[in-house]
Amino acid sequence: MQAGTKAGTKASVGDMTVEKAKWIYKKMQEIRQFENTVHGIFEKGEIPGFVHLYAGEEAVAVGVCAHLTDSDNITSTHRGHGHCIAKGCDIDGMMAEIFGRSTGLCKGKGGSMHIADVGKGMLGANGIVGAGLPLSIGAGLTAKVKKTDHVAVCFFGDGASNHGTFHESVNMAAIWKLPVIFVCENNGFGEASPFDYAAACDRVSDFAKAYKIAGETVDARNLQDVYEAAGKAVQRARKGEGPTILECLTYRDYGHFEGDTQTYKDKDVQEHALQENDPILRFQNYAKTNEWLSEEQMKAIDAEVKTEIEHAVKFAEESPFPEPSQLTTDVYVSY
Amino acid sequence: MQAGTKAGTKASVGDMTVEKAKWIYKKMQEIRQFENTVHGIFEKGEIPGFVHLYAGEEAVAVGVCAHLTDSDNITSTHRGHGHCIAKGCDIDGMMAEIFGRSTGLCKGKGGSMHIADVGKGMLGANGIVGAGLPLSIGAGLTAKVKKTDHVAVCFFGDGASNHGTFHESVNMAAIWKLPVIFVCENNGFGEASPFDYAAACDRVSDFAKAYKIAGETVDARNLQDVYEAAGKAVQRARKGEGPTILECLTYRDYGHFEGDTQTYKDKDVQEHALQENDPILRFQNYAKTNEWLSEEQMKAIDAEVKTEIEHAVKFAEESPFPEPSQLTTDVYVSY
Amino acid sequence: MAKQMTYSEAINDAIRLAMRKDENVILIGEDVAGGAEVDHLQNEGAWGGVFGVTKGIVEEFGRTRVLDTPIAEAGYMGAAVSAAATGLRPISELMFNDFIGSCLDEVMNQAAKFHYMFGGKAKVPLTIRTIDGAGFNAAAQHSQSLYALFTHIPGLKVVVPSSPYDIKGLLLTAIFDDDPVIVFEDKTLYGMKGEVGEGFYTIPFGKAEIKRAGKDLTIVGIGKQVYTALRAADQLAKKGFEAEVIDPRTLSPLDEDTIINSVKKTGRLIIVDEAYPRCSAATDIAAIVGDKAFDYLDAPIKRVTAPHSPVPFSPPLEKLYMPSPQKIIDAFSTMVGDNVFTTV
Amino acid sequence: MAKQMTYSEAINDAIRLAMRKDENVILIGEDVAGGAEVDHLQNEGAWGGVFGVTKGIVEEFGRTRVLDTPIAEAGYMGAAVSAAATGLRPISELMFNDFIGSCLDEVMNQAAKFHYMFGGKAKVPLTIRTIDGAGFNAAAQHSQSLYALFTHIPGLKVVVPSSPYDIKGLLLTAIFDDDPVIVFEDKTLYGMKGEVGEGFYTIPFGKAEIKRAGKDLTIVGIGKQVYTALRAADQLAKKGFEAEVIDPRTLSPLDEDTIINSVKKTGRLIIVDEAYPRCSAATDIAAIVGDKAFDYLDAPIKRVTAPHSPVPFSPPLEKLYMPSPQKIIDAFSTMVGDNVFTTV
Ligand SMILES: Cc1ncc(C[n+]2csc(CCOP(=O)(O)OP(=O)(O)O)c2C)c(N)n1
Ligand SMILES: Cc1ncc(C[n+]2csc(CCOP(=O)(O)OP(=O)(O)O)c2C)c(N)n1
Ligand SMILES: [Mg+2]
Ligand SMILES: [Mg+2]
Repeated sequence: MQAGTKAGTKASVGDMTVEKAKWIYKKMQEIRQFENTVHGIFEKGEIPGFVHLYAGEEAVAVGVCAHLTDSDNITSTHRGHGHCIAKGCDIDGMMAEIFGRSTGLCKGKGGSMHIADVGKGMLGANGIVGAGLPLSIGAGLTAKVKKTDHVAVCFFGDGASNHGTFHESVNMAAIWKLPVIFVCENNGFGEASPFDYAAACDRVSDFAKAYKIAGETVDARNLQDVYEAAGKAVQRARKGEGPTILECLTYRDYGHFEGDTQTYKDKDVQEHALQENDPILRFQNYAKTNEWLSEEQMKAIDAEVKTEIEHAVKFAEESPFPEPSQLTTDVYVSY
Repeated sequence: MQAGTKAGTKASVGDMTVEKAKWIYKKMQEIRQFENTVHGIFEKGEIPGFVHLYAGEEAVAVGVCAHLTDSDNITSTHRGHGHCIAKGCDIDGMMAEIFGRSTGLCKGKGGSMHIADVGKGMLGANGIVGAGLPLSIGAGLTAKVKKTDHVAVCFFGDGASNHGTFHESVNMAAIWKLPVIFVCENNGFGEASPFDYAAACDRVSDFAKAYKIAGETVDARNLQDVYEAAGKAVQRARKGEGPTILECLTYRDYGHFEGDTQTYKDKDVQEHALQENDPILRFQNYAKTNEWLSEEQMKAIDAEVKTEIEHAVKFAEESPFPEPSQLTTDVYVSY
Repeated sequence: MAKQMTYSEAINDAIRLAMRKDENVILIGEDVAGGAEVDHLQNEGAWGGVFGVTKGIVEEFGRTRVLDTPIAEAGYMGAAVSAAATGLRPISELMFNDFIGSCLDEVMNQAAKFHYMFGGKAKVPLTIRTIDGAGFNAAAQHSQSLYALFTHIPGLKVVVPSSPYDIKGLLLTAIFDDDPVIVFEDKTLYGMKGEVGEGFYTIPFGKAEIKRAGKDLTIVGIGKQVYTALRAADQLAKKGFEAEVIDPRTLSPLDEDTIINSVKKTGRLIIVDEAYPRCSAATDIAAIVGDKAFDYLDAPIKRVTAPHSPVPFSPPLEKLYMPSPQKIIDAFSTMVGDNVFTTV
Repeated sequence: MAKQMTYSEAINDAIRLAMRKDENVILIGEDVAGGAEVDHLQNEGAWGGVFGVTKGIVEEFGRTRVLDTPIAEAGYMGAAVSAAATGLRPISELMFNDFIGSCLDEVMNQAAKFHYMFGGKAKVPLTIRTIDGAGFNAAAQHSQSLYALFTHIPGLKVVVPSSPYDIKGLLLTAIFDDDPVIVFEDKTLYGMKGEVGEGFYTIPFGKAEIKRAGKDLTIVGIGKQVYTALRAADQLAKKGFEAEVIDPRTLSPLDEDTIINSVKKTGRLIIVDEAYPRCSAATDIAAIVGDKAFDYLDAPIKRVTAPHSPVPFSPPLEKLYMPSPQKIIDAFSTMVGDNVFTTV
């Protein structure tokens, strides 16, 4: 760790440069504000369809994607906004997509559950639990066949870890030594079912041993822990040393989907999660205590993000809905 | 172990009574002779369809089913003849089924890959790899809901252990503490693909730890080892102590299916498997050395079985094919 | 005695009645109760499914008979199949019919085929409840209406109830039927109110209902599309054309007779089906009627369906995607000669 | 230049040509090579699939491009989907089409929908090769012909080649097509010999082939059933009726024009399809033609299909299960009046 002379001037903490730390902080803020904003608009009834928010889990997507480039691919879930933002998707395009507008990243055809940006290596949010797991294998396979050093990251939930595709995918990645990182976002619940009930294992990473691959569980309320573990996993993958199961213990601040009454949640745990366990708050405190990012720097970022998100909402609201002619285009490349 | 005065008079060896030993020996012989006979007839072109033979793996089905009653259920695989015989299915009915005759256990509608006898707790051979795993959960669930002490045994291959249903099923059995024994018949190959290639794990039973259930691997060339381990697993299941993964290391004497050239097999291993590692030979030697079943007793059983199998072939050959009217019966109970 | 109930309440009622009547009936699926092993919950206030349809059932029957499963459709559906074959009568919920991709084998190769493959010796009295339908902006993976896939498969029975009254009676028939049955609950109907008989009653499979009598045109509406058909019929009536509207209620078995008899009278048939158009229930009915009522047809049989496209998310696109009274009227116009209907 | 080849050899040839032409083409599936990591095998003498169709391909292209997978259909099919989306052109073998139960999601909700859901921004140039067809006594779980399920699903292309010449050209089209395509290889055709063009050629999708010209009846035969249709046509010719026999070659897209133009000429249509009868390709074609060629039809469109039943194992039952020339002739008899054909 390098010493700095005053707050916000350290060149790096651990492996993390100040540049990276700023990027990370901004991405986390983008996700948080994006989700809070969508939450508010959804409540007013202005957003159609099913919406699953990522607030509270920011450190996972951001801590992992901090190690990736546009050439690396990620697969995502129904709770995909955070992954999109962390992977660099355009926020205006995302918001417009959620609003169902023609300027959306998918021209309004996909919606919240299907935001994708293949050019950015974001292979799509996915409405099917467990579907992203095999998809990550394909991206890893392409890297292997084409002999690039690109990696594939599979974000999936604790609930998804009980799906058969988890086993099939991890096994294939292991026998083929694919550059895939299986990032389990263990937020304790699949819908209204607790992980402790639905999964026999103590930790999803416990399976790593049987597959003879690397596995680790981190407290994903600490961005740094995710960042560090993901860094090692990505490095292993790039060097051809095979896959990793990286389990991130996290918490979803909102309900399973917008409209969920969340009766199954423990009030105390929720309170702690929203207060001292909040990953953004913790990162702020850490950055301050370590004289790494200053309060002012972070406030400036907050404000910048606020403007961005407001812009996105305005962009979405002012964008037109798709033309009727769009109904049956894009079914096939050619037919 | 009780001492006996002359060969074939010991009351028991270990937990196994002489009665049981005779039953076991006979069942193993029935399977072996049944399969050898089917092999011969298939070569002559008299049996239609796909046929997968169980010869060499007898100790698994028999060692496990020795602990079961008709009220216990088993699920099976494409390689199901051995499970059927061990579970007490009628041999005439089986052979007739394989011949496609109306007197077959399924009236000729199922064939080798679909022999079933629900009354005997045999829930069907199954042409779909991995399908038996969830089916075993249902049988276990019925036992739990109805509060009986019946158990369900799932026979599945090493190849099937890579299918998603393995994970989904073991997990469910574990969280619900179901009376299910997952018997993996690890014969080293799924079709022409070696287990060592297709599965990342060293042993299928290695997964037990992550699921926090009992798991064990036995050398299934020794009937006694299977018998003992299965006995404990069945007992645990009956007492409500949950599932077990019991991996049985075995060998298939014939090809994957009849017609397979088996170029992928190691000649040395094959030779050992057919000679000193043969489970029937080993059982014979053990029974003799321990003065438990005499050579004559076993020869008498061999002869008895020979007659049975000959009878079955005759029965099958002389049985009529199904009537045309049978084509569309049994699609529904009522429609 | 009848009572006003929503479609959702009618389902809840049917399940409770069945579970009271026969202790072998169990309910299994993802969050059909919700909150398993959550200390403070004690079953009260548990979800009861993603739309709350099975709310309260776990309180009455407990968690041995109301089983929350892991997200493992192949696993629990396969379990339901053999639970049925070994003595229970499971009601297995496939949350959205779109998720059949995770458990088609258990439905198509196991449940549907056991009885036949095993020479009639096994029975699979399994009821699968599942949610279908577009109109909720749930996008391409949560809006499909996949009943055609199941109607294709021999061994399955396929039920598409359109009203609170029907869903209760048909669901009870399904639960006590000895064959595997899949019941499609259109998500946009859950809130619909209607008269529902009190207590236990069943509606036989393979009996269509004539929702409206008419002599000029027969319209078959599948699932909620029967209402689109009825709205079109109202508009047609204003122009002096009387449409007979038929709700088939079950697609397998299909009540061919009621449809054919109607067509013999009207000479014209439109099938309204929001599912994909190819190899669909619409083409199925068209082919059957086109064959068996050929001599009675005055015009080609028309199908008003979704386009050959996934379901779009964006609300205006989804609206365009769906059948509408206007599309039915347009189809009728081409059947009777374009001029008749230019103004509607 | 043409050459005699079996259907199986034509497939092998097509795959090799594609893999030589474009290094992004890979072959993936269970035992498509066989014997992975078996020391003594060195790729020679490896299986090349359960019927040996892809034999020798691993020797030419090595195990990086010819990938044996674990028995994990969802896993490797999903992998193939995203490998396609990220720059490869995978040929993924689903050993038997019956196994779609283990990976329908990857095909229906992922491969078929990516392009649409993502607003045209993703492409999935994936070819799925799979085996269908009854006639081999392979029983209920290995004999289905499930192309209707895929034809139902928008976003997929569905190919049903009936000859060595066609399978080679259609498979090459599939491999270099930018959409997901599923190609059905009838297991009973693998040994069939026929003329096959040498070198690289493609056959466009959506172009049916008229196998035999005629003016009295149109028979559409799907997959190998085109031969049943041709045999029936021969027998009909003896009675003075000239049947036009059409092989659609692809079901999605479907060459409606060729079929409709034929029916406009003949006034009669029989569709021969060994698949299940409900919501099938047969009903699909019947509905489309019944609509668009209504005024030209002299008789109802008949479908000669399997009964609504799983495929039976027992050889005589399976024979009865299948379409036959006699069943086609019987259907024709009812179309033209019973007396015409009592003696055939
Ligand atoms: C195959 C499938 N089954 C069920 C669902 C319904 N569903 C959507 S999200 C969800 C819970 C997922 O839990 P988890 O994987 O832990 O992700 P989280 O929502 O907690 O982020 C379920 C069951 C689905 N979309 N797909
Ligand atoms: C879902 C599915 N995938 C593939 C197959 C084809 N297949 C039949 S048996 C077999 C190998 C099974 O290997 P294993 O489970 O080890 O059983 P074994 O044959 O060795 O007894 C395969 C791949 C199938 N029947 N079902
Ligand atoms: Mg979760
Ligand atoms: Mg094996």
